[in-house]
Amino acid sequence: MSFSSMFPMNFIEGQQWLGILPLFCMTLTAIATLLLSALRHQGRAVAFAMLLIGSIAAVASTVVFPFQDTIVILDGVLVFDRLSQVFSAICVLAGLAAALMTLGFDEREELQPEYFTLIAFAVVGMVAMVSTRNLVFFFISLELMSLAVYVLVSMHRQSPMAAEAGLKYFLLGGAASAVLLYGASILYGATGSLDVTGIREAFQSQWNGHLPLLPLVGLGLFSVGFLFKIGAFPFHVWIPDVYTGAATPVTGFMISAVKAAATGALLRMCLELFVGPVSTEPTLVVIISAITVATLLFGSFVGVRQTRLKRIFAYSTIVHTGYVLLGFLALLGGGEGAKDAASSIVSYTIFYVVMNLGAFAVLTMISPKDNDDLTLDQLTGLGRRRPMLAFAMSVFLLSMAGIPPTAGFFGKYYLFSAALSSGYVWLTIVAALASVVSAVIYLRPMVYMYMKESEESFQVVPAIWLGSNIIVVLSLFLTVMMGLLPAWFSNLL
Amino acid sequence: MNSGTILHILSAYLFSMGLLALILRRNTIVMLMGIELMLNAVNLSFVTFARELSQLNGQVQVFFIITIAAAESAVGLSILINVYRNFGSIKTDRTTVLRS
Amino acid sequence: MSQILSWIVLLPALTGLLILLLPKSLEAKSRQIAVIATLIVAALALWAAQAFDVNAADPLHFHIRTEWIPMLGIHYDLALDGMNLPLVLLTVLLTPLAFIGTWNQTSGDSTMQKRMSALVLIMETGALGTFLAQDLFLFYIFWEVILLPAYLLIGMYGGAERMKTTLQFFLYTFAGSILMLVGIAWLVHMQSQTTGHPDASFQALMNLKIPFASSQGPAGLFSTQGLLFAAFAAAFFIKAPLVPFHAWLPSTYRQAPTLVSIYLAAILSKMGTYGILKILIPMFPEAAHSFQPVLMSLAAFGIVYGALLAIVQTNFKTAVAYSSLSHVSYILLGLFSLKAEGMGGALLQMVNHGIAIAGLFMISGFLEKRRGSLELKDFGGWAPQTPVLATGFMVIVLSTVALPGSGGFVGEFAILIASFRVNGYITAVAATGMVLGAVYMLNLYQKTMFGRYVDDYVKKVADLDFREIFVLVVLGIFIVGIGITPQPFVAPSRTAIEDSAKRVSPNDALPERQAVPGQVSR
Amino acid sequence: MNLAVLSDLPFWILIVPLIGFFLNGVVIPLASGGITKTKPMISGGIATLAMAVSFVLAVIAFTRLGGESGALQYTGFKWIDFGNLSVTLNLRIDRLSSLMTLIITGIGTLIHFYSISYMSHEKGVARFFAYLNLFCFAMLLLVLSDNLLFLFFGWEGVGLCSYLLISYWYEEESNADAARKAFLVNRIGDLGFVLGMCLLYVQLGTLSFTEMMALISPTTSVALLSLAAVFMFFAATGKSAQFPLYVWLPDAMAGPTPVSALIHAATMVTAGVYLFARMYFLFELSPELMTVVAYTGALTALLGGILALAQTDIKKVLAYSTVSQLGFMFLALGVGAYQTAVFHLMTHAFFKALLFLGAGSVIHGCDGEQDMRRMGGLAKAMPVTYVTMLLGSAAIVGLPIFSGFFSKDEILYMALGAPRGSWILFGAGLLAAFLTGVYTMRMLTQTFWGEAKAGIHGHESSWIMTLPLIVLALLATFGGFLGFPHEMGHWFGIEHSHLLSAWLAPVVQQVEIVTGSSPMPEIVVSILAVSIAIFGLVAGKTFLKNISFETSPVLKRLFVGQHFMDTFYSSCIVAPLYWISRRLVQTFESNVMNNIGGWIGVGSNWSGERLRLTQSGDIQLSMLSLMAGLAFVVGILIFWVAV
Repeated sequence: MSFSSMFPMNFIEGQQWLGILPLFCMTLTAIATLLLSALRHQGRAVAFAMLLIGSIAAVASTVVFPFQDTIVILDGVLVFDRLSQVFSAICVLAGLAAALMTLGFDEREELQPEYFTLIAFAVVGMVAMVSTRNLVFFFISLELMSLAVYVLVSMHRQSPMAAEAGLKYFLLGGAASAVLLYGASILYGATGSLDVTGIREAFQSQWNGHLPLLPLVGLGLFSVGFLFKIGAFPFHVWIPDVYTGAATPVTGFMISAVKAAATGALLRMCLELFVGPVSTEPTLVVIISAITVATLLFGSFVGVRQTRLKRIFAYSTIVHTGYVLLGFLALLGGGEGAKDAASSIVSYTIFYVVMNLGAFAVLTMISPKDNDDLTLDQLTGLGRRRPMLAFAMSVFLLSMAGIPPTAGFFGKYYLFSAALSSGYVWLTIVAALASVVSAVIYLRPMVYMYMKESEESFQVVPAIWLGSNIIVVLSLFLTVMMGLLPAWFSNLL
Repeated sequence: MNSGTILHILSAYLFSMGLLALILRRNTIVMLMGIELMLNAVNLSFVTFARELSQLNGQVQVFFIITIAAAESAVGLSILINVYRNFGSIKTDRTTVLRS
Repeated sequence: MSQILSWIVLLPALTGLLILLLPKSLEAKSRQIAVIATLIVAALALWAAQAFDVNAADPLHFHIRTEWIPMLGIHYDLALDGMNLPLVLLTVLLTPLAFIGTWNQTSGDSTMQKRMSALVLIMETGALGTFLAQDLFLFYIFWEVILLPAYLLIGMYGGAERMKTTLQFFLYTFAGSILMLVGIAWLVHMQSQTTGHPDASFQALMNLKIPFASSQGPAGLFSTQGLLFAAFAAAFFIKAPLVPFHAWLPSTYRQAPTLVSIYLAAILSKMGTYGILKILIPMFPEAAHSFQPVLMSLAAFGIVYGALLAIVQTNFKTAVAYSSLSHVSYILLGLFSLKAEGMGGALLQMVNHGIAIAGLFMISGFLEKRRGSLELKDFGGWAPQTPVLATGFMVIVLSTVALPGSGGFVGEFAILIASFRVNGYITAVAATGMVLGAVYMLNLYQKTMFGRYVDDYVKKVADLDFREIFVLVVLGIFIVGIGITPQPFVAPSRTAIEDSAKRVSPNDALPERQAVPGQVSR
Repeated sequence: MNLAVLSDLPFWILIVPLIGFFLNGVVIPLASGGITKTKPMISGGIATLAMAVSFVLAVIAFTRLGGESGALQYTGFKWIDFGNLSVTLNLRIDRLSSLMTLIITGIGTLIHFYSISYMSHEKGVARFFAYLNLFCFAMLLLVLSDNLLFLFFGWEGVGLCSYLLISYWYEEESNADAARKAFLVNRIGDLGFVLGMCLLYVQLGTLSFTEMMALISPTTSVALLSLAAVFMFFAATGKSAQFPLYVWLPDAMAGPTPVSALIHAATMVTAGVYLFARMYFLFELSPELMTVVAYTGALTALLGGILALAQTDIKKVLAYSTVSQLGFMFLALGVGAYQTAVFHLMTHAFFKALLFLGAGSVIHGCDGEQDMRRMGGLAKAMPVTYVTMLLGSAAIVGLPIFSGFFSKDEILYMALGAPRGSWILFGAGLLAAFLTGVYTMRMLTQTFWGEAKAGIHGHESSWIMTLPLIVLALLATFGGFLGFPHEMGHWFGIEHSHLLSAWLAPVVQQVEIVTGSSPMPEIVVSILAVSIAIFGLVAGKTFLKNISFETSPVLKRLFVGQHFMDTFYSSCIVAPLYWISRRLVQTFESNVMNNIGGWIGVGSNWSGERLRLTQSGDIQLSMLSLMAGLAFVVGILIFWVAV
């Protein structure tokens, strides 16, 4: 009995290997780190080294073999195309960055070396998530990612906050996943297919685009799961608490990688399901418009009131979810705006990931020992004491506020432009006004860094960690470069 | 009412019960069970649909879901232990350090 | 020299970044570096100005056009044209003067000097870029570049209420500009729909036919052109500001450090009025026409309103702030007249107001430095002690009250003539600003310079030093020069503005002029 | 004579005082190390020289104009040419301008010369002479400009110089107040000027006098042009201190006396008269307006005369007298006697400058004392001043052969005989002439005659001051013969006895009185006027000499210090204006505008706070929120499909 007959792998052949490479690399990495982090000495370093190598290999594979057309494996359980490559790369890099900014922090806070393993597993889940058309496989990869992140959140073992955050995330996330899965099952029941392409064909052939209640409810439940993951109102409830409770680098990982993966998967689903001949259900558009407006307003108004930095970023991410939803609306609007909308969502995600990683790298460095729940007051005088750090932080904040010439500005402009092209004038105006309110969210830390007199001098001595510094510098460079030459970064699809 | 409809209603009922458990109960273990209940309701739904459609496809998915559910309970229980270590309780009204 | 405009625009910001990176030991030299850089920029700009040919076939001089974001049709597109030439010169001349004139007020903390110089230089880049941009999107980018340095400068070095003030300033201006951004996105989208390839340059966008509901009032506002007009107007009216949008102005001008007040009032507010002249009116002519009565009324109201409020202020700087509001409203009145002479007068008035308000804020800086306060009750009887200050102040006062022979008169006269052709009643209301303006300016002058001194500090007050005199002399030369021979100052912009006015008011000429018999000769 | 100066006479006449201003304002202070160190002899010498040169040039221009009725032109530069707005700076000397130029530069030279001594005790006198030269420049621009816009340049320029000179002693708050008042009241008038100018430009497309004149006769829209005329008249009431805007002129006496003589008597205040004479073609479009002008003039003449009665300050007497005399001029303008108004303008310039300079000499001699009640018996101490003042008084009262006699009689005659004239105007004029006699006599009596008061020992001024007095006295005495009435000229067999009229005829209109249409002949008017003036003198000598208006509250309220107009303005205009402004600051601006940001802040805080409560962190609540969202989505879907 030959090997190939024992393990019939001939369903994957030729070019398909290239497609599966990133997933493969990350899986290997995850397993390897799991094993190696058990080493008594240097477990952390070895695990990180493995993760570094694996991630680089994964990203390199997407860069070296860029796809022009789609590679389908197992009838669409795995799909590799430009979209999955871009989002895989984003997720892998964001995971790597989160790992990098943890160097130093993990020793101080005595995090377990399995930290890197969990990141690797989460990234595997993400890569799978953005590369599938199959609803159940999507659920499985989502859970792979989520389970790893639940543990990451609770990992800060001495911290009750982390424990509570982990619990909360787990319970809410579990419920949301169940809802999503129920939606998948209803969709399956209505169309007889678990594959998005099949569902789409069923939509077209059976109902000519005008869906009856059953598939609509299925779609609705399925989207609720997504909306939960990207944190749209009213499914955002977990975000502030979980982001606050998790260790700072973990929050950085969630805010960048998890969000990007969810966005990427949603983008794939929308593109496969709706764009093209199938017209979007107006009901869905109405619902998502309402959710978009609510998300934008809620995020901005409540964010303004926050005094703890991680909460500030939590609400900031809710606002950003609102912007992304604006892009999805433009996508659902169909027509010629859809192509632009997709590419604007991709650009926005990239810009968003970069600036958030930078900001969290700074936060990691200035977070006090044992209690990394920074308040605004603790920022007082940072502009004088650590001008470069404060400057970098300011750039990231401004980028999030969307002030040119930074990445965030172009991200926002692309989205607005796409939304306008699809005719959402009033929604865009609401989004624009919300961005004025949310600007306050980002300006307040600057007020503390630069303008407040520091009566009691800044308590926390910022750590100087190489990994975080690298992330800060890289993010700073990229944020500004994306602001100056956005065209380089926005034609990836 | 044919058996399929009854099963669908049952599945929806179970799902709702799971959700209600999450909303109404403060004991984390019960909430964990709620999640399991929801997943099982989905399983039921899948099986029923697969049967109605005369497909094997849907029925097979259940195995995956069961596996995931198991993993989820494992992770969930470990999180519960962690919570218990930190708070000395697994009631959600005791885990309040994050409230602002 | 083909890239001269790039140098003019980018040199200040590059110098500013360089200054930010200066080591501690060199911080004290930051102002010198800044002044040298601004002088180089001024020299370059003056060279470009003298090479400006009014009769050139291509109105865009030193045109630079490079693709920037091809996907959205955005270009790096700078050119000197008739409309921006006066404002560019205003900016490049006022920046070094502002530095020199406030030299003694920024002494002290060398880090503060460093940061202030750097941020002001970045603002100069923003202003110059805004004026020189020939691409709507680029215009917006430079427009926003201003925002942050201003925010930081006021917040870091402003008065007691600086944090509240600077946040208010930021939010107002940001709210306006974000709406403009939406407008830009929409406009560019429409352009690309029509022609098939996106192009955000002014020239391309000018050719766009934007639908407008021709009826007056709300229906017009909610048509495409009306909404676009409103989006752009939001940015420009807040920045300028037009009266109901001025809430940020008094406290901002008052709380900001002198150098920044000068910049805000003299140059930044011109960005708003320039936007109206360059974009709002020619791009949305029907909307502009339709809203003209409302806008002119608001402008006239603003003139009176600002003046009335200036009269009763007890603080020098606040009074100057409200006077600026009143005078900017004159500019807006001229713009909204939609007549060539009104828009030309407004452009000239932008320059005049820039010079005069810079002078006034400098005077306020001189007074504050010497007295440590700007409350009017602390002043009085300075003229015998500081004759040079009194003289310089008088010259600026005269321009502010639009005395013939000062620059202020030329612009105001052209504006009133144009406005009169549209509506006599509004003009009559606006013209009362002449009287009210004299009331508050003479009040200010009298309460500081004339009368008996309040206590003995006056004996110790020193007259202006060499730098301060230099600045006032330069400003004075421009005030009088423009007042006596305005034609050279308006000639370059004539063609551009007349073309622009033709878009809004075609067939606009005084019919009686043909009836004038031949010029009576000697 | 091919000198450049002579080919561009208008330009050089104008520019020489400006050079003087520049020298005194910049060069000399720099050279002497600070403006306070400047010497009166040097500064004054330069300023006077500048004026003298200008005067010589003006005389040359006058001779050049000679017989022909043309004008000397100077083509300047294109001031502005933009859109439909096009104005060129041209200067033009015609016969009217030439006359005005001679008055300004001639009297200006004398007053500059006089000031050298008068201001000799001042520190920083260069400032004074600089302002004075600047004033002459502006005034010359006013009369030389060939269009309304540059006339306005001069018009505002003289206002500025007036402001600067009234506040010359700015250490006194009251002086500064007076200066500001003068400037602001003039500005109110100028508002009319600007609006009138706009209206004219919009209607006619030009501001040049010659072009406007050519356009106005066939023009159609008379109504708007008449409105422009109304605006112009309003401007003139401000500048020429007519009712109701005369209030600034008495206060303007706070400036040094030569300033009062030059600006507030001889030249600037007559700018309104000049404007009317220059633009008679516009004003004649609206006879109704001109009637109003005439009555305003009559009212002002009376009012000025009455208020002059009660003054104790010698300069204020003269100030109100100026108001009164300007009223005469407007009376003449109103009835259409433009030449007569200019004639009175000229004679008034002579005798009022003389009187002011004489008063200045008295004040100088009394070491700054201005209160007439503390003077007396100065005739002996100051003989030259006394005699010249006497001659000036005779002129203003209108005793025969003195200049005022001719001009005032002509006005009275016109007021009666002209088509727009009436008995009321004539009676008011007569009454004003009577009042002139009274206050002049009161002033002479209190100042020069009677007993010397304790503490005041006058001394005669130096020759620098008395020389101008003598020259002006000659002019005040004989200047009237330039306007020798035709009627009387016929008796002496002189064809064109009214030289001034003959000179001005080509450029300034004059209403014709058809022989016999007047209720009484000119000679009767003269006799009546002279007798009533003498009656006034007697009344002033005997009755009013020592009446103190201070003691009676009623009289004081009525006469002293024009309280009623000032009260009216301050309570009806200034106070409401300030009230409105304060209310705006306190209510709208601080509560509304400044708080918009605050309200948004409060609103967002409020909503943020409320919304934050939903964010309690309770897991069950979070679940509820999740389920609510789920219910919303499914609910809408069901609703949509069901409906």
